[in-house]
Amino acid sequence: MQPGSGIQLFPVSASNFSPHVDALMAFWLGVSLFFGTIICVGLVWLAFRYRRRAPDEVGADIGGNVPLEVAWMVIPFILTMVMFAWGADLFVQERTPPPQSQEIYVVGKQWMWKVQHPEGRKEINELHVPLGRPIELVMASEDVIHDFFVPSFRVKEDVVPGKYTTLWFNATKTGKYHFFCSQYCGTNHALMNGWVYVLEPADYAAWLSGQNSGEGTVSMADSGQKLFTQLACQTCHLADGKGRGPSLVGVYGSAVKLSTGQTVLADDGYIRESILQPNAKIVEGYQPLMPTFQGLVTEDQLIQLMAYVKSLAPSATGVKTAPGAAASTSHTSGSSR
Amino acid sequence: MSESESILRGHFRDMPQQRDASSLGMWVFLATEVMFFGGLFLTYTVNRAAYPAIFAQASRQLDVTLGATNTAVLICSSMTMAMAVYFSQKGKRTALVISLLLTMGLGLVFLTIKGMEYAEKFRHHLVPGYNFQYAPASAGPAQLYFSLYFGLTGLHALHMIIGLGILTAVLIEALRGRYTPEYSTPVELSGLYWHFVDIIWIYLFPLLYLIDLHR
Amino acid sequence: MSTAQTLTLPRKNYLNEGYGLKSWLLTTDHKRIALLYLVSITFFFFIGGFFAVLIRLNLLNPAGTLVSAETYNRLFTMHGITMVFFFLIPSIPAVLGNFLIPMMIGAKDLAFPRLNLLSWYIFVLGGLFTLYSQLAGGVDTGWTFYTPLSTIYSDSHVVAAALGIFITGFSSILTGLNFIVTIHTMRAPGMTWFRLPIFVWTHYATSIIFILGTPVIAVTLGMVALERVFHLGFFNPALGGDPVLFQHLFWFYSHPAVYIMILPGMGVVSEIIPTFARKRIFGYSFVAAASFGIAVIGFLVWGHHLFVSSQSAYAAMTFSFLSYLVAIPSAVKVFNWMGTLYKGSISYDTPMLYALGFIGLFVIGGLTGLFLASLGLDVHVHDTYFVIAHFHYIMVGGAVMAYLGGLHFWWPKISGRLYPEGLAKFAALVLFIGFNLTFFPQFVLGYMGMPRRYHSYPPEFQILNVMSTAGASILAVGYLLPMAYFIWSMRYGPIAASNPWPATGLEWQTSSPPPPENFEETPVVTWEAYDFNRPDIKALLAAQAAAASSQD
Amino acid sequence: MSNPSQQSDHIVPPKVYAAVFLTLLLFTFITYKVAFVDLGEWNVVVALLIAFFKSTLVALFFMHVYYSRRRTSVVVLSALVWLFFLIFITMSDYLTRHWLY
Repeated sequence: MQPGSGIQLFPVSASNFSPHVDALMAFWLGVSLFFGTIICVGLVWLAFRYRRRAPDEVGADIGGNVPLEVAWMVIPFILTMVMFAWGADLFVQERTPPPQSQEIYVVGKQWMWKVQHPEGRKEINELHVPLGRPIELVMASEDVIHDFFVPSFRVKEDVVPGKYTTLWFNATKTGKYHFFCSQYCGTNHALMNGWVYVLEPADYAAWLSGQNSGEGTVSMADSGQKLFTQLACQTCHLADGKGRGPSLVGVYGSAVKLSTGQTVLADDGYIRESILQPNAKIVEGYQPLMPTFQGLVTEDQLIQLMAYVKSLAPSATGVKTAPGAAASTSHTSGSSR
Repeated sequence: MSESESILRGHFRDMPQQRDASSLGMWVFLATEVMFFGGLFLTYTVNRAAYPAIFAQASRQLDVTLGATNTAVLICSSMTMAMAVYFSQKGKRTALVISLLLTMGLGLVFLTIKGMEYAEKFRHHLVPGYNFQYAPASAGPAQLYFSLYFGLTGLHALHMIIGLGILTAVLIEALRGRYTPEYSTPVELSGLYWHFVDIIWIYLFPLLYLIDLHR
Repeated sequence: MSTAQTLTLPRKNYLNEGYGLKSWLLTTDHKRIALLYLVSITFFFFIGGFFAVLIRLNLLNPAGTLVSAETYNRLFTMHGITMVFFFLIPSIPAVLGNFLIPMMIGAKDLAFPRLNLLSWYIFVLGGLFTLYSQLAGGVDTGWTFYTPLSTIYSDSHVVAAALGIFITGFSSILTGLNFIVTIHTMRAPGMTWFRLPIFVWTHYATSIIFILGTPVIAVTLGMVALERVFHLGFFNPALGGDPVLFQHLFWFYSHPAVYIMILPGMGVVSEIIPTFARKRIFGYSFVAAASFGIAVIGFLVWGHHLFVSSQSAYAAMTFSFLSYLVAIPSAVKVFNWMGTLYKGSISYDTPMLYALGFIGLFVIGGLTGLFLASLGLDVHVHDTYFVIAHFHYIMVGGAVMAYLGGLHFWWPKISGRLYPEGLAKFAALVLFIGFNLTFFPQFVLGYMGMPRRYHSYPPEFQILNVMSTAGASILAVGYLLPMAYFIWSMRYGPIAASNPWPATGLEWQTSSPPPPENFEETPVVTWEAYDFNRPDIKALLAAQAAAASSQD
Repeated sequence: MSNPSQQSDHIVPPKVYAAVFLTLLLFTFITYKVAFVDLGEWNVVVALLIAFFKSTLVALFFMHVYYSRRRTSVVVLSALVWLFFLIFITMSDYLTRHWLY
């Protein structure tokens, strides 16, 4: 997106999705041009060919033609089904991050974007990502609905308060690309944008470890552990499971049995709801004793706590998510709502 | 016939056409009403599915006996309303007036009991937006339950009050002897409305009062 | 029409039966109520248009320096609210539908004339609330009122605006109720269902949406207002509510509302084309049934507004599939209009120009809608200018063109006068060019990635925005012209014959303007719709031809 | 069906009203009692089925749908179908959010 380059018809193509979206666009543009032209030229031709030649002339007495009606129902139907299937297939890909995706956390608030990398580096209205690796953005909002939109990647997803939404892409071209908030979010909506920097993996690694504020060196899981202690979570959630609350070791990505007999998957949304609406789902064998932390922890702190809970997964190495478990959750890791 | 001619409005051809139009109009209006409540029913369904346990717990704050009593009261009033229609069709003016009075009386009983329930909620700090207090860890969803409780029953009560107003107008005309076997459409239409309000309550009672009482 | 000098206005008609203000404000005549609506929605159209002009001027410059961001957000919100709820939704149904449906079916009035007047007063009351919210400082939530922005974070006049729409909703409901009952019970002898003009069918389908959709938006905006005033939690995640539920409820009405705008437009076009092609409409029963197909399927597609709102992927796929289905009845209509032209006897009077323009623009709007229904593609263009362009092609290119076409077509009936034909054709052309220049560049802008509702934007989008603003200024002229010559014609226009085009509908069987009770005596229908081989039509054609040649 | 004017004027014998009335009261009692029996997820289903049965009785007999022309039933059914659209389709979003591909 170089400014001032005149009228372009297609934006820069810089992710794994861009060629697919452009191909779909080109296909349907072709179909539309074909039919649009037939209809418009046909209209003009008919209007000219059958122009009135005498003031008292009347048109032919034709009521209709059923085979013709069937034809112009069936042919558009088939074409639209092609379009439907193609679009749905692409959509499923867009909503299914590969298991080995690298997670980056994004928090939207009026009117800025805050980004946290698991290794600890934070940035505002900028997003640095490595080239050629699937990146999954886990996004939360502190206030209203925002939307993270990178035109050059052809990806977009709303950032909805009260839940996590995700978006993934694999950047294919180094450079600097605009991202926008594309869900109207109040006064300075138009200013809530920034730049994605796609770096070579080596450059990205250097950037990650680069000299930032002192905070930058603490990983999110470590920050989360500190919070866990500060908020006195560990007094109930003992690691051996003998506390008043269930043990959190290995809980992330597992199936949790509830007091109602239902089983739910402990995904991002579940962890989030358990902190903010603790009585909504009670783990089997435990009492609804936990107080709510609604209003006591910020979105930033919540995702740090989450990173810590994730790091407690037995198979986890360091702060990385247990592969498969996290990524196989449905696109929206919301609660059951 | 002179009576029904004065009742026939100028743009209709005859009485059957006018009656047909009025009746269809009322039914179409009731279809609209179903969707009006529908938005609230959807909100209820979504939230109850999200917080089944908290909804059940919060519903314990309602008095099931009062709710059941009110259900019976409304069914009785529907019965008397049905009889009012019957008597108006038969041209029995006194019986019609008595049936209407009974219907309105039962409606007032319903609203009185509803008012008692509301007063209790005010005393127990269960009114969202006014004095809501609840166990903090369940407060949000419980407040949703009570918002829906007041929203649904309040909208229902509003319909009852409007219904009482309509019945008052019908009653006045009935006392004047305006309804005959040839012309009883207003009684029939207000009956349709009254029964519709009853139907709404038939759903509200189990949805709001009878959530998992066995727990 | 050249026989004008021999014509005089009917001695007694609905316009001269009374002159005082009271005779208008207390009227129960559907024709007069239609004119009350005409005046009120024209007022709102110019308010909404004024906002649009300011929006376009602000976007001339990437920095958006004409107005502040606060003002800009209020401008596009009020543009949307005014145009959608106070112009487009009532436009064709409340003006043309109100005026024509009783006449088309051979009735003296709608089934409930007083209810009809009441619905106009409700409309005005709702309009006053909205005007108040605008004058008091405006609303900045977008016309979509998305929560929790509207319920918690916006500090503008949300409650007044929501109440205005809530109230106006009842006006729509009463209009729809009146139409349905009227069409069922008030048809003249011999006017069977399949002799009804397509205009009546489309209004029946529209009324279904009025009846079954409008209450949902009313209760939804009621909840928004209550939540805002009493801090309830329906849509507030901090209290356990769900902001996405609002979107479901909102679009359950607001997507079908698009069909409220376009279906009556299709009805207008289905009257104009047979008239100026002098030929029965091609595939009558298919065109009629397609109206119902659009109304019903149109209720099942709302979730395509939620493709990137964290909706379930399964629901998204279902909604995408159903959105494609709604394309089929729309295509049926377009192809049948073309079939009607085939072997017709086509003249290019102004209404016909609007109808042909409608088809072209509707095809573009419809086809681009299919881009948006495609999930993978929608993810990229959702909430960009592509969407803006698409729905303006439907709502302005479609609904407004049809509305203007309909006004031109029935103006001789409504006013008893003719407008200047040459000027009218010129205005139609100006509108067509201005419209395309305004909105076509926005498709490109959208695919390039310019999000909607942006007060300022990166400089690479400027050229297309300037083109769009240039087009808008042409468009504005195009709207002022008909306004001017319609008003002029009411006093100075040549007097119209009762059936000037001529057309086959019952409304043309009575004088122009019609008498207060529409028909001297109740008509009896013995013919099918759009039958130009009727003896009376043939005779009229011959007489007109003779008059024209004698003048030469 | 032939003469709508007679249909809308149908006089229902009070015996029918009484029978419907008693059935309604009986089912109110049943739904109240059943609520105390643990049927798990089925409690709400039973409660709604009883409510549907009761409301159908009211509509058919108190509101004369049973004796009216078919058009009335069509209006009633379309209201129910649209309510179904609203609730069922929206819930199909909520209930499938956790499904995996």
